[in-house]
Amino acid sequence: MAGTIAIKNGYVYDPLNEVDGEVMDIFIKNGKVVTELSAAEMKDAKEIDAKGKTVMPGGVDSHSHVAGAKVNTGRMMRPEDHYKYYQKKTPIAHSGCGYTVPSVYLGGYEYSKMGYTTVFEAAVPPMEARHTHEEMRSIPMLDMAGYLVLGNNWFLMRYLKEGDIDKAAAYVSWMMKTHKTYGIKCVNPAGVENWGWGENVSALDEANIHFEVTPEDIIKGLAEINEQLGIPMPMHLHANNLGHPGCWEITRDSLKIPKSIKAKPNTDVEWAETKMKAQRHQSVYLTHCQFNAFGGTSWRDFESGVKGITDYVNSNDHVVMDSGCVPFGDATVMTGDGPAIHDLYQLTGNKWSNTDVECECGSGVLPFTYLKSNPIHSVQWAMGLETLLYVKDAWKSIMTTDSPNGGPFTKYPQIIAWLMSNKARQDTFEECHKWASDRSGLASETREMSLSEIAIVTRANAARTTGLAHSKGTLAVGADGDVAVYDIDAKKIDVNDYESIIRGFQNASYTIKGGEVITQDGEILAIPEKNTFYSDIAIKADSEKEMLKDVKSWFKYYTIGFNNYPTPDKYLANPTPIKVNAER
Amino acid sequence: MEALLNTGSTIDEGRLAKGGNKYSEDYKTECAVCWVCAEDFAALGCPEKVKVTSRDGVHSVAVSTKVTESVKSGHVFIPRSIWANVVVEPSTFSTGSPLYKGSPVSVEPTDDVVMDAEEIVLKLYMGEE
Amino acid sequence: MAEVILKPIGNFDLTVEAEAITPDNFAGKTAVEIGEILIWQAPAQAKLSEFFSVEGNGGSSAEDTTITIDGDVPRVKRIGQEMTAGKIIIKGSTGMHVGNTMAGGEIIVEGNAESWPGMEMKGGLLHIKGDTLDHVGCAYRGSWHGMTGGRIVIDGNAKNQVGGGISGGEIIIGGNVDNFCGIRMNGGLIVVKGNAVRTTAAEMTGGVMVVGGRIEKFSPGFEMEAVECDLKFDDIECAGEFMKFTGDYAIPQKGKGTLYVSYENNECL
Amino acid sequence: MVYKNIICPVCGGSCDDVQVELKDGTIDVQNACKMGNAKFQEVVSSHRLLKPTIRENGKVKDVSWDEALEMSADILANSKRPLFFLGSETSCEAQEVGLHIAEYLGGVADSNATICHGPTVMGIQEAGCVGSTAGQAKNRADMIIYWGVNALESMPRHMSKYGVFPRGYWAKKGRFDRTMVTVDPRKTPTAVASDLHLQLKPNTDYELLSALFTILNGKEPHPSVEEITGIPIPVMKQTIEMMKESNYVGIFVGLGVSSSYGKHRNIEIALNLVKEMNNYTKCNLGALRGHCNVAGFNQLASYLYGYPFGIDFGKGYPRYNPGETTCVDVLREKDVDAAFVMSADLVNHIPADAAKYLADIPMICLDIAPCPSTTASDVVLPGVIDAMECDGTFYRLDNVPVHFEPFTDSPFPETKSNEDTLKQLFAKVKAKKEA
Repeated sequence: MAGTIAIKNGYVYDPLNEVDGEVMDIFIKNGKVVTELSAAEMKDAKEIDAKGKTVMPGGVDSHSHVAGAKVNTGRMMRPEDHYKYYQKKTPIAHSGCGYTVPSVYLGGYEYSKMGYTTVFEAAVPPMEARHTHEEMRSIPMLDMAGYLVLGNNWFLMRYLKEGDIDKAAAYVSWMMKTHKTYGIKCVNPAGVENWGWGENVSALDEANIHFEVTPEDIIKGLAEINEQLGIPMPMHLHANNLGHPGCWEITRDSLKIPKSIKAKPNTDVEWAETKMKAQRHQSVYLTHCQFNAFGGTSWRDFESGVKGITDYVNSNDHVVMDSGCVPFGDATVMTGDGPAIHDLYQLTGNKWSNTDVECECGSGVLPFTYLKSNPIHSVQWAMGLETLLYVKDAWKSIMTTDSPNGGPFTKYPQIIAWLMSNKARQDTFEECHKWASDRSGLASETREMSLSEIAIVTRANAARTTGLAHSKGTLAVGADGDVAVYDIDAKKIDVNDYESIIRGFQNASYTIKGGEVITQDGEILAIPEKNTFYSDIAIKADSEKEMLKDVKSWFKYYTIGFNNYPTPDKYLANPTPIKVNAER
Repeated sequence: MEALLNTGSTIDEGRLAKGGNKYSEDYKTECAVCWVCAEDFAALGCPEKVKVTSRDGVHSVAVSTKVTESVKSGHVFIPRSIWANVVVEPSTFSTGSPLYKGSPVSVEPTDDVVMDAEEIVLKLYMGEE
Repeated sequence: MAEVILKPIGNFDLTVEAEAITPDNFAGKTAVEIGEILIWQAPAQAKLSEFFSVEGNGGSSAEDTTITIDGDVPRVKRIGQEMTAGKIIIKGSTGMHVGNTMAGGEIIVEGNAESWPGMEMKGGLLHIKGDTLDHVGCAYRGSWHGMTGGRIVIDGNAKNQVGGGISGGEIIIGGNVDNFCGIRMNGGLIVVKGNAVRTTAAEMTGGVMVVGGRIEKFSPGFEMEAVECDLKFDDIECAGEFMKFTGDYAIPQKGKGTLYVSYENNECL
Repeated sequence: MVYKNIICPVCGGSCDDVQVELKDGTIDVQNACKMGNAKFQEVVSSHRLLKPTIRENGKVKDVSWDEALEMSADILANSKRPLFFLGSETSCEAQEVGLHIAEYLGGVADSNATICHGPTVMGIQEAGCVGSTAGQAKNRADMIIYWGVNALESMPRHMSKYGVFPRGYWAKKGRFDRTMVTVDPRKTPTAVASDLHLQLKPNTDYELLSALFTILNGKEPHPSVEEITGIPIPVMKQTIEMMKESNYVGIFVGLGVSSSYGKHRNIEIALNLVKEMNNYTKCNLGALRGHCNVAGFNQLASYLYGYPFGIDFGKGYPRYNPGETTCVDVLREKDVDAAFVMSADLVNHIPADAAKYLADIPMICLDIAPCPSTTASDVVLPGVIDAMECDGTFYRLDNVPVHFEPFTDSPFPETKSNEDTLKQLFAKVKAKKEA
């Protein structure tokens, strides 16, 4: 029977269901987790012996750059990233290449080999949404969704300036449907529009040129709209001043803005039977905290500013964040924050690509190598780990590298090892620049994450934060049958032998998607069907009509016609609307 | 005369090519033409037709002449087409792209017939007589 | 030293990729075993013995192994790729990528070589007695880091992009070069004894380049510093008077490279 | 019946405001340029290729679709190293299937980019590209530079839709709010329409850009550059000053930069200059892409396989090295033994040595009208016209994808689109290989 499987006797880590390493059997029928399989069903089912192995829900990456215009710019401009790192075709799998910016097939396979089954593309420029979807459609093995970049959108800025939050909300709901995207992404609010003139903004109360809205206006506006509409996830924030020494303060202050806004996700979905409440309660999701947590005032007195942010996160409950870890080595820096990448160009003189997107947003791409011998990079490495280790409640944090900004997602096993093993961290301190210990607090941090906490920061919380925990990030009855089985003996694990942790998480013994084994020990066994999620927000027809009148009249500033602007369904692999009931 | 050959679109070349009329007389009239400046035209003896030959001397093509103010002495222009490409330098300098702009050629008066596009394929490329 | 003699006998209608022909790979193997090694022709792999007769066994190590290719192999690519020791003698012309990323040992090509000889070479000696085409000792596409060590000697001419991104080692061209010799050079030494067409040392940020002949079109971003006589770089001597330029100033990093140009042949500069 | 908002499948401008009216045997087209109008007429033209043909003993004869596809599959399955030239006058969807076949057979896949803006992409690989979507220049630019491109004749609506004339959000008065400069060795209509024409000597773009960069860096370029380029240094200085004093400089490059002596290095230094110019003012660069979906192949091939063109699947994984794995070079070096050419008149566009070899080897051509490539082919498969007879995707000049919808159907019951034709071909190739 397709999608029916029994995974027996593994140590199961399912934090949303409060299962912490107990030896259990997991049963999946027709792609969904069930309590048991009948004897007849068992006869047809595939059976996996997970004895002595670790079983977790399939990994969920809530912030990764894997598809779309700027990712492809990275691919196109970096043949030197690809020629030594490739995979040959097999009878079922396509070939591919690329280390920090893998081609789509290779990217899907590599995530899958690590036990990941769901990935969110972190930035979809509306006008380029067709492109992003085209790529996501081609990425095998993964369920996917994308965040729509809205923090510098002309229409929104004009509505916010006018104080018309209802029309702004109507616009957002229309845009989500029009471009089949999932959540609101806010990148360097107000600053990227200024970059259209080669400028930026540097303070929360600094209005940008012409549109005269401030970062604060935009953060507040988008967070309100997010909850007014009932979008599954919190507003996804890439704060201002990213990558500038001292930026941690503006980041913390940005987090204060939506403090009083109550989370009101309002989706029409069937929830898996988790013991914990699987719905999010935060009103802001700060992304790649490390890059927004620089301390000091210049590169000379640069230091970690992570603690200033994590202290705030520890004492407030409306914030969740991902880390943006830096595992050293080659990376490709890419973001919707065009001016931030220009700053990096000025620092490095590297190849640099930039694409400003008319009326909407922008982006920048730059190859980058993090060196252990470099003082700044070494501190950034420490900071990435601080962002996870300093947050007391793992349910407030998610592990990412902001792939490929801090490094490619293929380095996740290495990061897990650093989180689980103080020895791994101390050994790295030995190898890297002493600023890592002098300018951060990591050297004296002794916390070692448990496998359960790893399961939270690599799947359970990513799923809950994104509002997808009704089916992802858990093995509760009713959840999707996405499972990772790692060759890690939870009872015998010695965190000082961190190489074995890396090996264990690098190639899952089995990656199971919808109840089907798709990879085994790093080999691709099957290419499953995949879904693409988007928020289908129902609002009052009248509000939409009024808003569209404005949009149509302002559309002359685009170079594409209104009728050719939307993203048709055909660009999505199994388009899967998540119904959102803004009207209720 | 030694010259640098520039090739490129003209609006009618584009109109005829995109309209699928590469085997029309109009296309030949538009594209089988070598543009030269008045000074070079005079130096060549005001020929109606010229034979343009590739740097290696292997390939040549007869085309009509047109006097123009748009190019300077020593430079000639042929609209992007099969006539031009017969004599474009095939080396790509390890870039994949031949020298469509600034290809060294020689230009001399000729009485040869100007072939149409199909004849070039059949006679020059497929070796039919 | 053991010598393995390969004589081309196969059908080379499509080019062959023979990165397997290295002393490292042949060492410790008998002639028969060497004949079993697979090489590529288009998407198919075939035994070396289908393309070459093999005579002689490999030595005990790469150092002890000399490979002689007895004939012209202009359609065989990648000979000596990644070799670390030993010697390859090609008694004719060879295809692209000879000595690609080689780290040690010696390759002698008695005829010509096609493009990309010694791409991103790390060490050893690559000596081409005839001419070659583009990208001698150059970085791969998109990379700014070319040859880092070793020496490439071309007795004849080279074409474009010689030593692109070179940061160490030496390239000595006995004849002439065309475009972009020393493009993005950031270290190491390039000596061109003959003439250069244009864009010489363009985007240079470090290292030293010497042009003994005439430069047809000089790179605009260089400033003259001094005139020096009889240059010497270890065992490499360049006799005569040279104008010393620094540059290239047409690059964000600002040039800290040195370009010596023969005074006698470039008086107009 | 009148159809609006039709996307034009001719140049990289991807104008999406074309209006067509299809009557009995005629088509009336509004808003398209001369080239666009000509292409729309293909839907009703008398010379349209409507039957598959094969060449047998030098004679061309009509065959059924099935026979033509069988013979095509035979050629490809028996080839040791086929070349797939996946032309830009069709959809990404069709190109994608072509890439999959090339991967499956271990062939070489290339597209028009290689003989068009391939060097531009290679320049981007050396420098990165600071650019924007087309609307940025429309709304903001007060200085426009056309470098090595005759926009008026190669992309006739560029100046009116994107570059010079449109009234933008800030550039409210269109042409009057902008300074227009053209750099071209020819005095083209575009140059004539400009405020300043730098008529440099052919093959000296690199030297001119290098001198401009040197000036931007506060240094004096070597005086020989005046003789080399034919442009006086004071004019170069004036140009740099004009750029620095502008609020937004939009530079558009064409084949004059990327196809002249210097190739990708010309583009590289242009891009380097643009990057550095952004320390003074806003400055972006974009390429004018000649064919409707030439940018699409670059995007598609990059995301599917990591490289923008010239992909060699010989070793079972993608490899890329222009000059080695690119169409003109593998033909010139006789390093392929069969060819599949789709939606591009390759024989017309490549130098004689390469064209001759292409005519020598077994060749399949998919196209809509008779042209040198169909003449030289062993099998001709009639093409379906994208954006008129089927839906699909083009990427326009600024890499923004557009989805096009047809206003009529494929004239062939045997196929709905070129994508469909290629899928049928792939199935036959697989059946032969796996038999």
